[in-house]
Amino acid sequence: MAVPDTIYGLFPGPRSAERGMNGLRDAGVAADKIVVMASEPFEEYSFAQGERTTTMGWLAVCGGVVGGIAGFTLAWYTQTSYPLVTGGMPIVAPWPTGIVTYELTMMGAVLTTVIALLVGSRLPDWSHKLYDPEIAHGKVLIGVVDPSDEARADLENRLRRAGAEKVKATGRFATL
Amino acid sequence: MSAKTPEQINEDLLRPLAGVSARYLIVLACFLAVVIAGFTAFGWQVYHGIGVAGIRRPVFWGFYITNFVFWIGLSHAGTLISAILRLANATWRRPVTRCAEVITVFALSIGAMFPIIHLGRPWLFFWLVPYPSERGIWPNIHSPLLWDFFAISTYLLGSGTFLLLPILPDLALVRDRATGLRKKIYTVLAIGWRGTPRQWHRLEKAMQIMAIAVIPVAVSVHSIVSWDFAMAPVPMWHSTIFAPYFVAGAIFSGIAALIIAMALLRKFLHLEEYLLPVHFENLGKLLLVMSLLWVYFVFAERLTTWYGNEPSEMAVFWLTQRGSYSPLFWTMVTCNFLIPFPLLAIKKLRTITGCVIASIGVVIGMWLERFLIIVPALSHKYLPYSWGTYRPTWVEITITAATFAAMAMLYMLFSKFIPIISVWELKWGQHEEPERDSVLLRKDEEATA
Amino acid sequence: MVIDLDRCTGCEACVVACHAENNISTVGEDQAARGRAKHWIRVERYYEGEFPDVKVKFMPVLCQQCDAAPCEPVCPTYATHHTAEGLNSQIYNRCIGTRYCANACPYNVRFFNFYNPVWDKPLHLQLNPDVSVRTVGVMEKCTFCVQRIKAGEIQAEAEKREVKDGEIQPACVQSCPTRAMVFGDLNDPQSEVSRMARSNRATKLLGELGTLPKVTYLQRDSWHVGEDARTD
Amino acid sequence: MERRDFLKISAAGGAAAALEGCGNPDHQLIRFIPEEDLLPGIAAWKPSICTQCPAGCGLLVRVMQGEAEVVRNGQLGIIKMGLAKKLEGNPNHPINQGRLCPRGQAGLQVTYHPDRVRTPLARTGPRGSGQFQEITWDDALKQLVSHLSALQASREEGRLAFLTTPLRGYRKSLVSGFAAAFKGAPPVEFAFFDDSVIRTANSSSFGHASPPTVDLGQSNYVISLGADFLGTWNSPVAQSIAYGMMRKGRPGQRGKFIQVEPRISQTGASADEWIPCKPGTEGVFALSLAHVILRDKLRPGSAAGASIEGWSQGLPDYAPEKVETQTGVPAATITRIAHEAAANAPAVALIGDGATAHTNGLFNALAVNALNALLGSVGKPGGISFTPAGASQTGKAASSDFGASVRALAEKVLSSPDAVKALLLYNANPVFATPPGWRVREALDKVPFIASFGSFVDETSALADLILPDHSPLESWLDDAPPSGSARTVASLAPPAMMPLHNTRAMPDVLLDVARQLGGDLAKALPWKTYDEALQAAFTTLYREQGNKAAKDADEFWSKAQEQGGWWSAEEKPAGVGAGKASGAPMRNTGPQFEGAAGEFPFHLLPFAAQMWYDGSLAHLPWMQEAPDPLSSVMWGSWVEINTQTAGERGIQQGDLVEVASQHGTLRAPAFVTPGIAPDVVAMPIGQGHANFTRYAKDRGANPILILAPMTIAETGSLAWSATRVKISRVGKGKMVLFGGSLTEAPPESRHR
Repeated sequence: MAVPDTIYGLFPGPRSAERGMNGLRDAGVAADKIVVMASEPFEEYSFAQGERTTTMGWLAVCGGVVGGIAGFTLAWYTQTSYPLVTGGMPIVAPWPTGIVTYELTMMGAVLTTVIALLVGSRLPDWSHKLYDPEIAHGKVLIGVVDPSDEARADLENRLRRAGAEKVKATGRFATL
Repeated sequence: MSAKTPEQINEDLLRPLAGVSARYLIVLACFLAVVIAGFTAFGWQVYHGIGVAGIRRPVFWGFYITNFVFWIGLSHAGTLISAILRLANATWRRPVTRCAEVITVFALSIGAMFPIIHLGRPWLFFWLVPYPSERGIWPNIHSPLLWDFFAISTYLLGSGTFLLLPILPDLALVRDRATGLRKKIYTVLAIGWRGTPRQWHRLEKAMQIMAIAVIPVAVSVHSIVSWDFAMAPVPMWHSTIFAPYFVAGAIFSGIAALIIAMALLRKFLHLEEYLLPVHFENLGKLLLVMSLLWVYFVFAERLTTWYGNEPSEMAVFWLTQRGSYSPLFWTMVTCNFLIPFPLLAIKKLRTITGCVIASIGVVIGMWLERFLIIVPALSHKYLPYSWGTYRPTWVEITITAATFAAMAMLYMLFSKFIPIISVWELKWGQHEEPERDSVLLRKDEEATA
Repeated sequence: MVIDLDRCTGCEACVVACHAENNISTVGEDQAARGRAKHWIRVERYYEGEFPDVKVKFMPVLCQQCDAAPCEPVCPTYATHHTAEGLNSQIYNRCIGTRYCANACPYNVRFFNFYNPVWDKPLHLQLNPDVSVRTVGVMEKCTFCVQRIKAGEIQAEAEKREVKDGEIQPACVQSCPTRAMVFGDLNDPQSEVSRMARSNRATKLLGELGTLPKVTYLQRDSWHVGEDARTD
Repeated sequence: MERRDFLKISAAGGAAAALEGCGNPDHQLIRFIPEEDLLPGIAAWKPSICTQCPAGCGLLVRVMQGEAEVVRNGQLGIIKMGLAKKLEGNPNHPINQGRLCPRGQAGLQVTYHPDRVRTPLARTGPRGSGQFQEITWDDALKQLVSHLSALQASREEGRLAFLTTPLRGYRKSLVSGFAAAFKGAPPVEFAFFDDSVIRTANSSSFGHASPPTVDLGQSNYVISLGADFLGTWNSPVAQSIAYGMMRKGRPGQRGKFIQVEPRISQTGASADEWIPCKPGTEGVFALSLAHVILRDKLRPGSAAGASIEGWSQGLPDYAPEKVETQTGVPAATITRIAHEAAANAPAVALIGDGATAHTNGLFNALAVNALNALLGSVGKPGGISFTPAGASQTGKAASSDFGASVRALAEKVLSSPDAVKALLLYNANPVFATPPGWRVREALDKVPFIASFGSFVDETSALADLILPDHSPLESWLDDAPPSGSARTVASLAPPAMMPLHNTRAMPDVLLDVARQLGGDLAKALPWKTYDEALQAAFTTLYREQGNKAAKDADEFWSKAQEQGGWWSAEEKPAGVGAGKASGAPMRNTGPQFEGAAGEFPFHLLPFAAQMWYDGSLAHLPWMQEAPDPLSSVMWGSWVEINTQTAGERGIQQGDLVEVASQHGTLRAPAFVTPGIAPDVVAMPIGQGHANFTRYAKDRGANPILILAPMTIAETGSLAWSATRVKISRVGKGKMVLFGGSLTEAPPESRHR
């Protein structure tokens, strides 16, 4: 997918970024049109408040349950499919089965978490996307996706005023 | 610490990735040589038969299983510690966590090799894996070795991802600063991380869940390792105290290993401004606690044995206390308690050097502890007529040495390709606070909206 | 099996008989010095007291074929397990040599092949075709001469009859000059083993471990003049 | 079901491994046509006779089809043949009744021994260099015959000597017949364990010049003086069976067993009481018991004691109090035992091994005989009796006194160099088993021609100029007439259990062949073509004499004997005990004398027969080397037993290398520190220290015989091998391979402290 038409500013730090964000909001830009990128979470800043997920925890639990069931089934099946008595113990002995079940429960939880993370954050994705290497140097990127041409000048001003070091444009704007 | 700009942090922490010095290569080569020697020794053993090792009747387990327990124990350094610190939200953890987790992953991989190395027919190791085989028979779930298999693979997966996930943003960082081939490589590795709030939140959340999950796993792993012994009716093995005893010992040796690793990194990667005395100070305190805990366990174990006065157990007891193994036993006590305790208890002595000395002692001491748990008990089982002793051969010694070399080597390589300190977490700990009013402003708006 | 320690003279006929029957390889001086000698049955010797009041005790120890055998559950590959007949079997092909069973065995009656066995030609011609030889990395132990048990059962089956008491004898029992060892079916209350196992001298080796051994030891008796019939 | 499949699989794997174990290009060898038809996998049980020790137990050999590399008329190839797989006791045989000792079991390895002499050899290098070259049987026999005919030509038949291991039965008749018909010197029999003392004593006390058969099974009180009757002495398997009876064979009755010896033997280990008496005072101890019995009128007096000085006066000199210091046994103990023995008839005393190997050995033996007579156990159930023999069983007759005659032979050769011009050697190994003082080695060096029939190159046959390898016992026609161990008349017989593996020939057949070639009286005296013909002839005689009940005719008797492993009388009828030919003046205790001053050499050296190696003739069998010694648990080596306290005083630890020095030499061996030996005694097993006896025995351990003093027992001239005094000193750390760990069941480590 091609890089979207975007106007964005690169802010030196979170505070200026916060101001830039407020500027955009005041300009009435819808939240879903604003893009933010940073090399650290900045969780206590409002501009870094993307939509939060609450599902991951539950997913992990479910994964755990699935893993546990798988573990028990494995233990039960392997022991009964070729039953041999050892040490006078029952073919399916509760304690060892419990241990295996437990371990696979944990494995299930871990796996689902990882998957949930990747899926949830759309990774891996090597396609060409809006990005700016400046972020690596600690800059915070705040921009507007696909604004109307007339709003462009106003947005650029707001970003600059908020303290954006650079204001860049991509997509069709970049050509102008 | 003095606040640093993101630029400075990048500079300092990514410097090690820039290039290699001659000294680095030489040291690496030395370690590599030892590792190769280890593989040769193993090859020799496979070719001639396990007989080239020192194991014998009745001491059927020796150095290999000692190393197994030791390395698995060491692996409790990272993940467990960093997970706990994460949950406790101890801010000083930030520079520490990654070097800790790296120890875990490598130590675990090394430790997990020993059950295979020590087999009489190692080429059949896969018979330990539960897979539908043409033999129609599955592994025996009753066997603690199977529990090991499950526990270790779970722990490896858990700690592996626990290490890798927080690396993503740093990989992206390296990607953006790199050029040419390295850029290509890191682009692939970073799997397209951009640092949108969405990604950040999920990463944070994932790390929380992992931290919760990985702690009980870590505990279970070393409990199960201890049950390899406690399940067998061998004097001084067949004990209920073993699981907590082993877990405590594991964390104990883990912290020690971490301190040593940090000290080395600090020195060689010039991270003096990141790995600060306070980190060693705090870990030192932890180590002190574990040392006391260890003494407590040893005392509890010994007291019950002595008081119980069960002949076969007393035989092992005296063998370690006064008999042929007593030198090792008392060295162990010295290394695990008599040396660390003053060094860590007295504030003046709890310097970086102090902590490192104590840690070295602990690592040696804990290796001896594993050895003393395994060998004397086996050499003096119930029927005195079949008592025997154990001497390792060059094969076992070489392989043991090789594992330490391998650890060092892997660590060196890792620190060359991936920032050994989590850059983004460090930055996060340092960036400027938001202006109060702006925050309030936003709050009002949210209220009205 | 019942072993009467009052009859045993420690002559070790059983030890050599076992070597001959079960293709147990000799390992040579150097390996023996390193504790790799294999004797599925051994005669333990214990001195008691100091000179001149010295007594010596002999005790043949072989696999006790425990009903609750600690060696069995610890084996990850089922190389050792309990057969329907109640024997503690060792399946050599399944063994990958963790040696866990040998550690778990309180009687130290499990022996490990640290190298491939060697028979200087033509000593290999003495090998018993009914018993497999074991390769390097494999655990081995007393089987109660399962090949002889099977042979006896097949014989009885062919003759359409029950196995007679005392008809089947492991090599050690067969050789024992003093008849200190008796082998038979413990499930049959009339068999000689059952009778002897009820003796008031009967003990189990390390019975306190709860391994439920199938070998019963009749303790050494003391001299009693004109004492009347006691159940031996 | 499954289990059987698994066994099959493993068997397959096993076979593969076995082949790989001795990787060999079998496929390059030609295949011979099988000489016998056997069903694969089906075992045949063939009777045979154990030749590992003089007991003469009957065997059943488990023969199964296998593939072996063999030589058939000079050509090496593979053949499907019956192979002996296991030796078990012959259930019908009166001696061992289906049981077998460890040495007997290992007999199998004699046949398959890798270092067996596989084809005739002629010496190439200098004597004793062990350099031989392979030759054909024709050349070998040519050489032998030419030497013998040369003797005949020069009328020097008397200068042919035959040195052999003790022989019995018709094999003995054949050998002595050969020597006689050749007009050579009578065969000289040699073995280290020499029962001439006992035979002499028994002949003078009871008129039977043979070892006793002890009816332990019905005895209630057994006093053994030094006799290792459960291990190696006399007929151990028969005695062990009886011992089992004595202990637990009779409901409600358990005999008491007392062992009197300075070092706990394997037999002593099973005793209810071990009484360490001073070496050589066993006779005094026995007479002291007799004194108490006579004094306290516990039993009616007996005439058998007449041969002992002071018997009629009630042996005043042997009052327990008087002999207390001499024997080192408390008077109270002696008195108690005397009373117990008298009260618990039938009671029996036996003596052997070290006790009869003192300078006063004969006195000790006679004393015990007298005690037995006094206990009323002679010829009675629960006592001693003698195995009956058929008149035709010449082999049963008292043999020459081994030790004496080999010494005499040596002296003869050394005094007049060409006293012996040709020596035929058969399995005797005097170079290993005589004290250097007898100079047997030098004597043999002087003999111009030595031919050995032995299957192995040992210290003595290494000196041979010509080796004519015998079949292994399992490949041979065997016969035997055991002198003790049963109350029946026994004539064991066994055809070969398997075909010969190597290019060997049976010694008796070779003798017959030689006789034929030499012709003359010799050929007349030995008319048979092969040994089995000779045996059949002998059994025909035996049939006429004994077997008429056993079979309808001689042929059936002969074939039945082959099937069941011999002939033995149906009823148990011990030979009657005669008055005995007590000769001349009553016996007085003249000993024991020891060589070496007590000051300089503070310890008695007590060699003993090792359970596994017997007199050293079995040290070449790997099973015997690796089987742990019952007491020390030593494998693959020898050791010196030293009392715990003594060792402590000298700072000798378990396994330390100690030097044992007598006036005649020194040896080094690791110390086995044990409470089971008197502080002034050190003991060593005989059997190791071979200079030249196959890969398994060569240069292993030390040979105590080499430091023995050449002391003899006056009356029999045999070696007094317990009469040497030695000194010991710690040299350093030694290597002792022990199978056993702790010596005691509750070592101090396992107790509260």
